Amino acid sequence: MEHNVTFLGYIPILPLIGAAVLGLLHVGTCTRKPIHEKIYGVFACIGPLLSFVLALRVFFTLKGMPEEARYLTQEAFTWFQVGDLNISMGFLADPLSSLMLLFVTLIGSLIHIYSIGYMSGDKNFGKFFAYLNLFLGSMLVLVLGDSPVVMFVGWEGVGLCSYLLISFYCEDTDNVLAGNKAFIVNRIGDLGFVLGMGFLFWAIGAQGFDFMSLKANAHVLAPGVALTVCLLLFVGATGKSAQIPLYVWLPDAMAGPTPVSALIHAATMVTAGVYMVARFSFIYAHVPLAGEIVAWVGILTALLAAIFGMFQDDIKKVLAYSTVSQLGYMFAGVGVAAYSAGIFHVFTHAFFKALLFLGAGAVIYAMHHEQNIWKMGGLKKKMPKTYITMLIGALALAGCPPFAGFFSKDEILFSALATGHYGIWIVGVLVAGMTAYYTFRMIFVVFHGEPRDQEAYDHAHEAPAVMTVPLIILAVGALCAGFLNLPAIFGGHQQVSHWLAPSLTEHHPHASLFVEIIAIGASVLAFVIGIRAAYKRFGAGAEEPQFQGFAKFAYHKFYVDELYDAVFVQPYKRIGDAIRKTIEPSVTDGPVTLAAKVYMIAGAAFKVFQVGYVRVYALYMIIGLSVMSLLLSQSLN
Amino acid sequence: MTNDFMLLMPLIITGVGAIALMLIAAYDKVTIEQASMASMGVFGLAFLVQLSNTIGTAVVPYDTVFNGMLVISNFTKVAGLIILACGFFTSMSAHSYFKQNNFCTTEFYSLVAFSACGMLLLTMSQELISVFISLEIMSLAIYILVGYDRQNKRAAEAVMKYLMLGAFAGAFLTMGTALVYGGVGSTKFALIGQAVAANGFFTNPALVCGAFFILVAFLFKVAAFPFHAWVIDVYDGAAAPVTGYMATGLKTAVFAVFANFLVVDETMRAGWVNYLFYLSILTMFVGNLIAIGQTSLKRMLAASGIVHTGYLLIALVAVSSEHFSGSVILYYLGAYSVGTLGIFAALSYLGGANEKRQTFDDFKGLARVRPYSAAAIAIFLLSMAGIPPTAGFMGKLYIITSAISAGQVALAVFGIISSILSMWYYLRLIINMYFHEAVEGFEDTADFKFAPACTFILVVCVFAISLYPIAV
Amino acid sequence: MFEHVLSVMIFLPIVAGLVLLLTPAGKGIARLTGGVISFAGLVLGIDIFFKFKNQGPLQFVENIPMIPSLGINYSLGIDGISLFILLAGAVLLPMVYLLFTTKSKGYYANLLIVQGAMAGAVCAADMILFYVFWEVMLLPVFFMLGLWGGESRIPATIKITIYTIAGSLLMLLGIIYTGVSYHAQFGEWSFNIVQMTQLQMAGPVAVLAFFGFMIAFAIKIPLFPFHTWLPDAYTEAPTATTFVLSAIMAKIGVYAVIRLVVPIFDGEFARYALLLAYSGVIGMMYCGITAIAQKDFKRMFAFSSASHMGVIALGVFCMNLQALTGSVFQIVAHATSTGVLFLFAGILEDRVKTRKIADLGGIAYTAPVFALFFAIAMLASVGLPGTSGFIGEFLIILGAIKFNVLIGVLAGTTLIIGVCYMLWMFQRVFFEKTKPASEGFKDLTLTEGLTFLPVILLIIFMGLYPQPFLEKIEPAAQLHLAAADAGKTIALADNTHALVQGSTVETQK
Amino acid sequence: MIQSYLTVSVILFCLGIVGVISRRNVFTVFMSIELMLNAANLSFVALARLHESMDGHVLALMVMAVAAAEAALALAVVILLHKHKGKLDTNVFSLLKG
Repeated sequence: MEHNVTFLGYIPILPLIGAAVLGLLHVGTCTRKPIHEKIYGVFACIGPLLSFVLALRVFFTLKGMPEEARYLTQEAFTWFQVGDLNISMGFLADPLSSLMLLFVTLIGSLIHIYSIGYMSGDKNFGKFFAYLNLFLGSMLVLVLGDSPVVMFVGWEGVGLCSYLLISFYCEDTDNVLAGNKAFIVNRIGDLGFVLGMGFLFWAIGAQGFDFMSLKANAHVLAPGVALTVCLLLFVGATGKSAQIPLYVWLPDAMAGPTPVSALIHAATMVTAGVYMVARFSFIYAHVPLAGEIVAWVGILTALLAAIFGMFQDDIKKVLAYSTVSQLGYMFAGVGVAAYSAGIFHVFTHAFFKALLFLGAGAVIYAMHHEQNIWKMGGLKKKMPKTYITMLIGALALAGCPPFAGFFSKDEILFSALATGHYGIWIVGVLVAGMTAYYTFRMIFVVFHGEPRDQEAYDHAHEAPAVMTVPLIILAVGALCAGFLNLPAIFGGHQQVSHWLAPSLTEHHPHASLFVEIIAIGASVLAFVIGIRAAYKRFGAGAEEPQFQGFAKFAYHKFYVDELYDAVFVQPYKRIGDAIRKTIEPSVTDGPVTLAAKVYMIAGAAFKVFQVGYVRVYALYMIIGLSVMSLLLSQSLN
Repeated sequence: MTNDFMLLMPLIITGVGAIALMLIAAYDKVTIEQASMASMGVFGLAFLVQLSNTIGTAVVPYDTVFNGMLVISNFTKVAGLIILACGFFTSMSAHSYFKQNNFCTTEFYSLVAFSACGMLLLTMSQELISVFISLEIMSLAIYILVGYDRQNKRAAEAVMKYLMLGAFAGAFLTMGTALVYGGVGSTKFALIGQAVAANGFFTNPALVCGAFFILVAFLFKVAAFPFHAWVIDVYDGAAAPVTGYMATGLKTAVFAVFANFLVVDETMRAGWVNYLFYLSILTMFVGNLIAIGQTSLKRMLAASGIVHTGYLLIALVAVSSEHFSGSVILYYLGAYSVGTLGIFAALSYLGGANEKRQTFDDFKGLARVRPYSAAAIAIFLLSMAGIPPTAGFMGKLYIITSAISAGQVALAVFGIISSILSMWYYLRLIINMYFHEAVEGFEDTADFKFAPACTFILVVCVFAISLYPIAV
Repeated sequence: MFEHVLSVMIFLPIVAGLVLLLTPAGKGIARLTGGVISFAGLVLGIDIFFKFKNQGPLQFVENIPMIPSLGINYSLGIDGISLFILLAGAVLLPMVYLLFTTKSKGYYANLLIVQGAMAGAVCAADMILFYVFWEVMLLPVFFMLGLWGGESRIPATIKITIYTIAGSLLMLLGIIYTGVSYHAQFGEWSFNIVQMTQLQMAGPVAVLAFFGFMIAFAIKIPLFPFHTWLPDAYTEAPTATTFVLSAIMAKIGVYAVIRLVVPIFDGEFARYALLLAYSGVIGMMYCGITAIAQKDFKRMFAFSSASHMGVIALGVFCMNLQALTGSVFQIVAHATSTGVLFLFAGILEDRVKTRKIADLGGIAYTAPVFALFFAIAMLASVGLPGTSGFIGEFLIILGAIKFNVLIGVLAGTTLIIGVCYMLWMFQRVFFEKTKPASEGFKDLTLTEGLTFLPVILLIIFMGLYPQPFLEKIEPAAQLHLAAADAGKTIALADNTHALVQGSTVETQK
Repeated sequence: MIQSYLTVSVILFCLGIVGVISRRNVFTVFMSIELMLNAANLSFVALARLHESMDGHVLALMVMAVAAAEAALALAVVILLHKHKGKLDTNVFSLLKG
């Protein structure tokens, strides 16, 4: 079987070319007469769609290969090579990346189409699609990269696009600040990634720094180094995938256009961290402690975000925190070494979260850019398609069987229970209930009850087809994706897990039927309790609550942003100011200016000796002479 | 015989020229311009003859007649070349200088030539009394040149200070000579050297004291610390071309004889090395401190002259008696002379009537009005500061190299620190000339030929000398 | 002709500059001459690039005795390290003549002279010759800064000049000391850089000489805490001068460390490498943090440049192949990114007549091309993968981790620090609401755009395909490290020799 | 015997030094310098006796000649100074300083 192919490279390149073309078109025309939006729209969708087709080809090519040797590689050229370090611009498609490829290109394409409707009328229409294409290209590089360094290219590229798209409405300072925050927080994570790569290279990179060589050599890694590498890489993952302590950028990232939130900050980019941990499963699997840490960080993030999510009043913020929370689940999954479960949750989450965001986008679009759920209400009559699709998404998110989210989440919780991580399991179930609660709180407040803002309600209308069609496609995905990995207890074969198996280093836990039933039962119970609580409270319409006590604390997100601002941002700025105002002029430059001043003053003082009286000059001579002759008499003796 | 005659020819030419100039001064018909040309002719001729003599070995001319008083070596020949060039360029810039300062008579050039005779003799002297005589020939002429402008109070004060302190130092030289004569029984360098080699140096107190007094006199003439105080006031009071002449020709001559005296015997030189070590450091730093506080250009240059004396003392510390060639000292003197003469030549025509432009601020914006003059001054200053690719840099390079080769690393370090310190006042003038708006038009400096030509030639010399390789 | 190509590269601009200074040419002719000459330099540079063989030793060697008694020669030669600094100058300087049309004759003449002198410093294979060019390249900067600088230019001029000359005089001391040591050890005079590598330096004076060199280069680079001349000079200098200073001259400081210090003072270098590395890292962080507090965008770029120079210097101090190669690569990358940023800052200053960040805003809306180019250069400067900035930074961090873990971690923070001030500045200048000063900001003209385009493309090309550059750098870097190692090995070998002798004596008994 | 001559000579020399640095009248200062030169002359003559050679005598004559020339110049300067200020106090002449 030929493993070297030449078409892998085209998958990321096509959107990148699209980005370049769109960008140049936009830059060239935006100050003069803008080009028609349709031209942009068509150009923008070509790349992603072609990539999707190629992704399918990759998938089927892999499927045609024997299971143990399912991979495709392409080494385009030697990127850089210094001494032992040999990095080629190479791409690797194995089952793991092919799965990612499929849903990234599919959802990417759908969101491109949706955006044509959503962004219409924006004066930076072209720029938006250029960025979106650039993002997709970078994401595909991330997925396909055959070495950590190439992966890092995509990793940083998606970070850049995230920044550009968050600050897309750049006239508003807050949006740009949100973009800055995202980029900077991501960079903190990237530092971990780079350092992790560094340690990894000096440990085992000399024999080849691509994933396959690393995997082959991973066994010689010393435990300490392996732990360091794992934790550093995980720091990178916390940045990109918004985990404690670096999750703070993601809710702010909702400042970008809603399709961006759907694509980047829900479906694809933020899951890169999970993908990366799964990619490095060959190391993580050897270091249980690292996995433990990952799992706990993940599940605590899930809990924290769920608490925040229960008290948000911005529809996108609710979804943002639910994203953080779901990402936490994924990390809990990969942390307990259930890599395929984690990746499967990535996969299903991409569908239902993109769906929810796009639905929210349609609502926002209909409400003329109103995002506060307490200004909405009763919209289900006005926007039936949106309501139904969003309901499907919400059920999937809340973990209602048999929607996609139920299976993937259950898989994770089951793995946690089966591997003996009871704490994680308990918290996970708790979070599942909270998820159901806040999801349906949102659904009830937005779509049920009476309209709270009659005027806005009167103007609301269903979104155009270009937006609803992607919603429907995604809804189908959210409904059915779970069946792809149907566990044995429901009569399935776990196709996705089997498909992923060659790429991952994992051992499936064997547990009794009893454990499995407990896991499923607990999940379902949590879902029922959560949705019931939400219905009781909001089902018949409710007014905007005034928060007190813990609720107020949670409403303000435990003041974490303020804390970070006070502990990191302000001191940083103050140090900078202090250096500019005080340290630079007096401490570092001080000795220099002081020396110059002393020299000048000494020079001025020395003029005193040039008194101008000839007698004094003669006296100097005699004094000098006397001192010298004294010394002379000493040397004579 | 003819060879001896040819070797002494430059001395004879300048001497005869001096006398002839003195004589023709009696005739009213000879203008000062013509006298200046004549003086230039004399120096030029002497210079050419000296140049043609330059290659060869050490010779004792008219041994039987002069009894070995004079020795002509490559060292003295090159020193003579520098001195004659200084005389030539001084005459040349004086030509322009005296177009705006009306106190010149024909005797001025005669005195320049006379002092040159003294300097030439001084370089060749290998005997203490002839050192004394030639020093006085040189000094007396220079005293008069300093006070040439009898209407000028400053000049009068300058000559008073110079004469008084110069004679005071001269008295030390005489006393030193007497003591050395008492200790050795002869005043010839060669015999002194033999006596030291035979009996040692520090065993003979009279010799030590005498040598010490002679050293003091030399240090006074080159304005080393603590005998430096006069030099600022005297340079300030004298006319610009005279100051240039004093700063260069005189220093060359004295350093030549200083080196000749010092290398008569290694033990004697070694005895003074400690002194010279500290003196050179003190001289450099005191010179810098004085220079930094000055507002007048001439006073700054005088102070910088002290600093350069310090560098030359480094070279003296580092010379070796066995293979003494003095090339480093002469190279540095040549480089320094070119720069200093150049600046004073420029000052001769830029200073205006009665040298009205004296301070740094008076030259503000010169580059806007007279770009070439300003460029020339900048080049001279950079050369004195030791910035490549000028002669001053190569001079400094040779001095530091010889100092480190001789194991005097500390001295080299101090020399470098001193040149860092000296950057500031050199740059200050350049900054004033270039980076400030012109305060005046410098119209009165436009129509001169000789001094600007002199400046131009010296600019060429700055670069030409830097390309000339010497052996260390 | 071609065997003297380096001399041509050095003296063609210098002679042209001097001729311009001496003749009463108008500024139009001066600019034309400058453009033509620097373009000729570019053509020669490209020619050299393609004729250059991927080997370690010096190539294109010229050797003419200057002062035989001291072994000082006019000797030139380039290897993979100097090649790229030479090329950076050759490629970047022609831009200046295309962009800035309003300066006077003297300015262009000075630019030409500085170009030649920088080429000379890079090509010189004799330490004295190097020193000569090193000093000469300061003079045009002195005049350009003092004559055409901003309001408080004179203090800045004095500071940079005195500071730099102070450093270089100390280096002169070091140079002479090494020359004298060579004479003492081998009985003949030489200042040749290649021959110097055989030298065994030890003792306190060698340490002093080492610091003489290091202080000179630390001032030029500049390394913390010798950087204090930089903000004033970079801010006050006219754009092209700042460009020359940051893009090329600072790099010559790093180059000089690689060329003179690493092979000659191997022992001292190894001993003090950690100290120096901390200086580089702390400087990077210090300047990066200071940059965010600046109100003046040129000053901010100045600190940013200093911050990056800290990382570049660190790459040299780490003494391993990856870091050293990365450092040299980063020299070129930084020249293209930060140099271009300074040019942009100059254009910005020209158009809005202010340097205050607070006065600006919303430039991106009316000047998309400018914003795009600026953003690319900025991203390169923060080391985004896919641009030239990443490769070098990555290699340096990699090497730093090997050298010392703490240094590596601290060096990594450049990823964060750089992005903080750059985004902060970008936000306030290019985004947000348009302010009065930046209203109707004109986009790049066609000439300007076409001038920048090749460099912008180069930034991306170097990020995507750096291998042609790296494979030229690597052999030279290897050779330098080998020379540095050889010193240590010989010292070790002496010890082992003694040990072996001792043991044989014992066995004989 | 020679010691006595030399002692006188040294005393004279020191008196000259003291005169130069303590007296303010230009005339007196020049006279003090003459005293120093004469002290040297005395030593020359005495030492010539010691070494039994004529060198010292010749040297003394030379010094006298030079001293005379110097004195002549000094007188001219004194007149010049007097013309400018009407005084011969050295402290009056301090235009050049600093």
